[in-house]
Amino acid sequence: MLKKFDPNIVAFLCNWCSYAGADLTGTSHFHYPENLRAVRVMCTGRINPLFAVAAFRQGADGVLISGCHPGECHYMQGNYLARRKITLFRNLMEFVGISPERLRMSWVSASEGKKFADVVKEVTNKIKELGPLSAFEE
Amino acid sequence: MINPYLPHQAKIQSVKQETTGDRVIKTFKLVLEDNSCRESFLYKPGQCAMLGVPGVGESMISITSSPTQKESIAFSIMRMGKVTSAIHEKEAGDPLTLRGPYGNHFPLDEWKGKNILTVGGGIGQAPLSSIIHYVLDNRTDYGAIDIIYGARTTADLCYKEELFEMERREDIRVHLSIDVREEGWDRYVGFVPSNLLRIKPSPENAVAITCGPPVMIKFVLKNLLQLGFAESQIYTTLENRMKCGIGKCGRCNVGPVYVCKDGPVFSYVQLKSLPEAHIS
Amino acid sequence: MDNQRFRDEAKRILSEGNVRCLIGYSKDAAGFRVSPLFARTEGDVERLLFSPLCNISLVNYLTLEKGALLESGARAEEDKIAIVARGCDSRALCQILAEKGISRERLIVLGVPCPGVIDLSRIEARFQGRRECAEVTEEGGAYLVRLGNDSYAVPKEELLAEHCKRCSFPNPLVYDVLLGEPVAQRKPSYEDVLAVEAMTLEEKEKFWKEIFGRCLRCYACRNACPLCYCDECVLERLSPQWIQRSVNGGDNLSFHLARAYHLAGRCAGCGECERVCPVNLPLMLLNRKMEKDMQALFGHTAGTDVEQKPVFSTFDRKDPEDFIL
Amino acid sequence: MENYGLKKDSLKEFLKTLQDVELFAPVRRGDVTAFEHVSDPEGVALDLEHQPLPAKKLLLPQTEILFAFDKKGLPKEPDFRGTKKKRFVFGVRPCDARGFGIIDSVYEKDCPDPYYVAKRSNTVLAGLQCSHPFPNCFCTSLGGSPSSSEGLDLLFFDCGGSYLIEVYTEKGQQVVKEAQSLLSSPSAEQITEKEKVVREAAERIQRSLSLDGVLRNMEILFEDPIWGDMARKCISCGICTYTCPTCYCFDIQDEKIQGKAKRVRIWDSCMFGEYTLHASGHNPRPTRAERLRNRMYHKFKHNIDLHGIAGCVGCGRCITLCPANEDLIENLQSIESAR
Repeated sequence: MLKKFDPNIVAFLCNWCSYAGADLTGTSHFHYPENLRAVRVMCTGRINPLFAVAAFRQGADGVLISGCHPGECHYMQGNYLARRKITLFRNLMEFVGISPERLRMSWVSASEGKKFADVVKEVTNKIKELGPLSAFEE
Repeated sequence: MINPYLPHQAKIQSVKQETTGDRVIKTFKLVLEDNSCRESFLYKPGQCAMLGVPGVGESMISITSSPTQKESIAFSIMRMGKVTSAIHEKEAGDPLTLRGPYGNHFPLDEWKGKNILTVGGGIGQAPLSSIIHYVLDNRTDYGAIDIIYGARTTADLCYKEELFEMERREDIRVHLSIDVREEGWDRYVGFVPSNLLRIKPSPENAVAITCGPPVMIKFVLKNLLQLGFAESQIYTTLENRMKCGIGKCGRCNVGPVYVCKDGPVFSYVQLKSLPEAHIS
Repeated sequence: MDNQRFRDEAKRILSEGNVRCLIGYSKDAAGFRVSPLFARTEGDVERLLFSPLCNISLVNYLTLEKGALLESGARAEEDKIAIVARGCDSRALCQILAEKGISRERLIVLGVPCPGVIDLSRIEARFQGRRECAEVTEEGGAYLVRLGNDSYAVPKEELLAEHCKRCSFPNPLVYDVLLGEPVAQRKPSYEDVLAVEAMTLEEKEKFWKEIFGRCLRCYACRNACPLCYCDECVLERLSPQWIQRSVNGGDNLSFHLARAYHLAGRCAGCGECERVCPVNLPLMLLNRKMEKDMQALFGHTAGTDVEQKPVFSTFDRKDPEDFIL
Repeated sequence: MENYGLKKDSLKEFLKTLQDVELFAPVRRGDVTAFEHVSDPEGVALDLEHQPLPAKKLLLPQTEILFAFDKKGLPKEPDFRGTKKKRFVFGVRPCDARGFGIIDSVYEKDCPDPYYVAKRSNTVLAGLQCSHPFPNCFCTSLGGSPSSSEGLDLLFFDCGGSYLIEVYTEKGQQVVKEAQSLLSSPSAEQITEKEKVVREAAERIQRSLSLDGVLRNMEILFEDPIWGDMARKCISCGICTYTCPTCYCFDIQDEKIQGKAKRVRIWDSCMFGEYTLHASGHNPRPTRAERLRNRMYHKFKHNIDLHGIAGCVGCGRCITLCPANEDLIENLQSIESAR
């Protein structure tokens, strides 16, 4: 029997919104898949796509980057800068044969516990559909 | 065939923080886990060993204990790069890997009957400490012992308690220094090479061994010659980045010699024949 | 290109006193190769030339000559370096200037309108085994190749370097002296990129796996790149170590993603990465893909405006975000 | 020495006949060829000119796992032999085979390297004589030749429609035995033809150098500004060292994927600034000039002093592939004429 595919998903969460949102998801008992490994960052603007590359190389099947809604960045514009970088990097991923669906972004505020659960569900389902990431194998 | 890259398991017996400040030095005493390894790990003062943290990497470190100290093998390590930082995180009881010993050693048998002078600076005292313990444990084989040692500040002095204790001994002379004046310090203030000139150890029937930062070594060598030491009476140790420890990986060469297997101990005469050593 | 006028200009520049050297080209004694020349004296200048064999970008030597030159805000009274720049090199200089990685006051740029240069491997293959000192000029859509007493006319497209066929910036944008008349611009085309884009994900993965699988990680592509001028490269970092040193599919892919991304919105299209690669990886495909998308998504073209902000340190509220949940 | 004739169109069949060996040979990868494990000899591509990497990589792989760590951090005893079968490497350039001899003097002596030694003793090297040496070849200046048998177990000579195979070792004989039915005694014509290709190949070498003056001048040139001038074009990449059949330096790194750690060794290059960089930030060879000087001294002085042979076989790869046109021969000539 084939072993059920249980994806590894790494999430880089903004300290000021999505990380708190994820906390709220837990305390509000919203259920979401357990495939997520969260890494707290001070702002999505701090994220270099190399973070995603390293995560993929280390066995992540998908990466989620979640930050503040447009206009609500604690540092004014970090999320806008992140959006640009990730937009371009997804194109690069697709160009070398990695589905861009493996690198997702979301805007989740500190009060959106429910939304965070929904995002994780959607990302996880999509990665399950895509199957394990093979491009980074030796 | 023996696999020289395969390390032995060692356990940290104790950790002692030697210095504070931004360049922390800790002394790690290690015991090899396996009995037969313990018996076959025979080293002499001056030799080095590869210490490793699995998954992080290895670093070549000089052995600071003397083979006469049977209970453990000691290494004084400055927190510097990736591996030394990982080692600094370790505590007594934690495992480390060890392979070696590597390189040549100080010719202590040849030095029997001679007066011993060590001139050290900072972490450079580590291999000299091995000599000092060896000589003290074979005290009657050697003549007078002079230890000149200095660091930037008292916080940067290694082996403080031990050296302060040695200062009180009759059979050994210890000359400590720091670079800048500090309250409560009644010993010499100034650089190690100047302290050497001030003390004026006699070159007669003596050998001088120096180890420390390159710029200190340069001036110590100059001053030793000025004091009348012959080139054949002066020894030092070199260090370079190393990976294999057995003269294969290539990077630690100084001209035609490999520090890992042909060194780390060199006499002044040998160094002079190596233009890449830049001693003159 | 009038090499005599070129040398006269070079002499004038070097005689100005505070110029440390002029980085240009000279012909190697044998064969088809042209090497960087670091001219100081009138004698050196006599060896200077520009010809279709000048296939090396010299911009990288600004970094190699002395890191200090690239420090922004360096004092103007310090010595200058003069450099020969083709269209793409001038574009690279323009991008570095926009990034404030170089001080304009310390540079003297001899711009050369460039109708394209010869791919060394093509001309060496075409004249296999010939080691005479070659002389090449371009005349009416063909290269005139002189080898000893023989001379040959070879159609330009047969020897032209691949990246030159797609160059839309043949004329220098940043220069102090322009040597020669501007040349006709080629229309930008991305057929090579479109061909890869048309593949399925599986086909792309296979295509790049074979390519990256060949990579030796010699880092020539990085070291030759005029835009790779960081003091410390991310590839050398040990903690955190973003890219492992092992040479295998996964780590090579990581390396090439990092390289391509770091040049996104910065690549000047000089083709050095492809030229130097000992295993002929088509690295410009990645750079050009980034160039094309930068243009389409953010209206950004690298190296065209010294006042331009780096693309990733600016944004537009209306940037696309259809993938964001 | 035994010798045989083999029809050219029987070559693939000959290679297929070798049952008890793992076959390694050059195959096409893009527009270059590379030595790889070959399961189907049809894929063998004997384009030795566009072959950036010599066969060195088969005995000294670019990335080699020294050992893995178990969960407790204990090293697991490695199997450095890799394969139980004998390896048969076909299509080795004679210069590259001589390169192994130079690596041997470091890797087989004075604390032998078990990973290398195991593969070395398990490998049969079959050379292909260079009938048409390449523009930058200068093997004849370093004691070799396009027809050198040094370091090889057998050597194939291209005699037009057939190969003449010379077998030099017991190891080589063992392998050839299996394909006996395809082999014949060489005809008188084949032997004459072989002598002709050997002679002509040597005549086709276009470049040469003399090391006498180089050695003498290296004694006095260490601090000379010549090294700065020489290194000025260099871009500090690893091409000259990676593609060299005699360069053997490596880096050791611990790498961890999903918590599984292993210790690997990877080719390294003395031309990289990081190669000698201490953790303290001190670098004994901080600029290109010191690094190029070290490479030249290592190959053309220290190796001769230590092992009696230059660390170069004259394959010409570093010249052909250098992105900055550093020309080893010209550099050596400038050392020779410096004083």
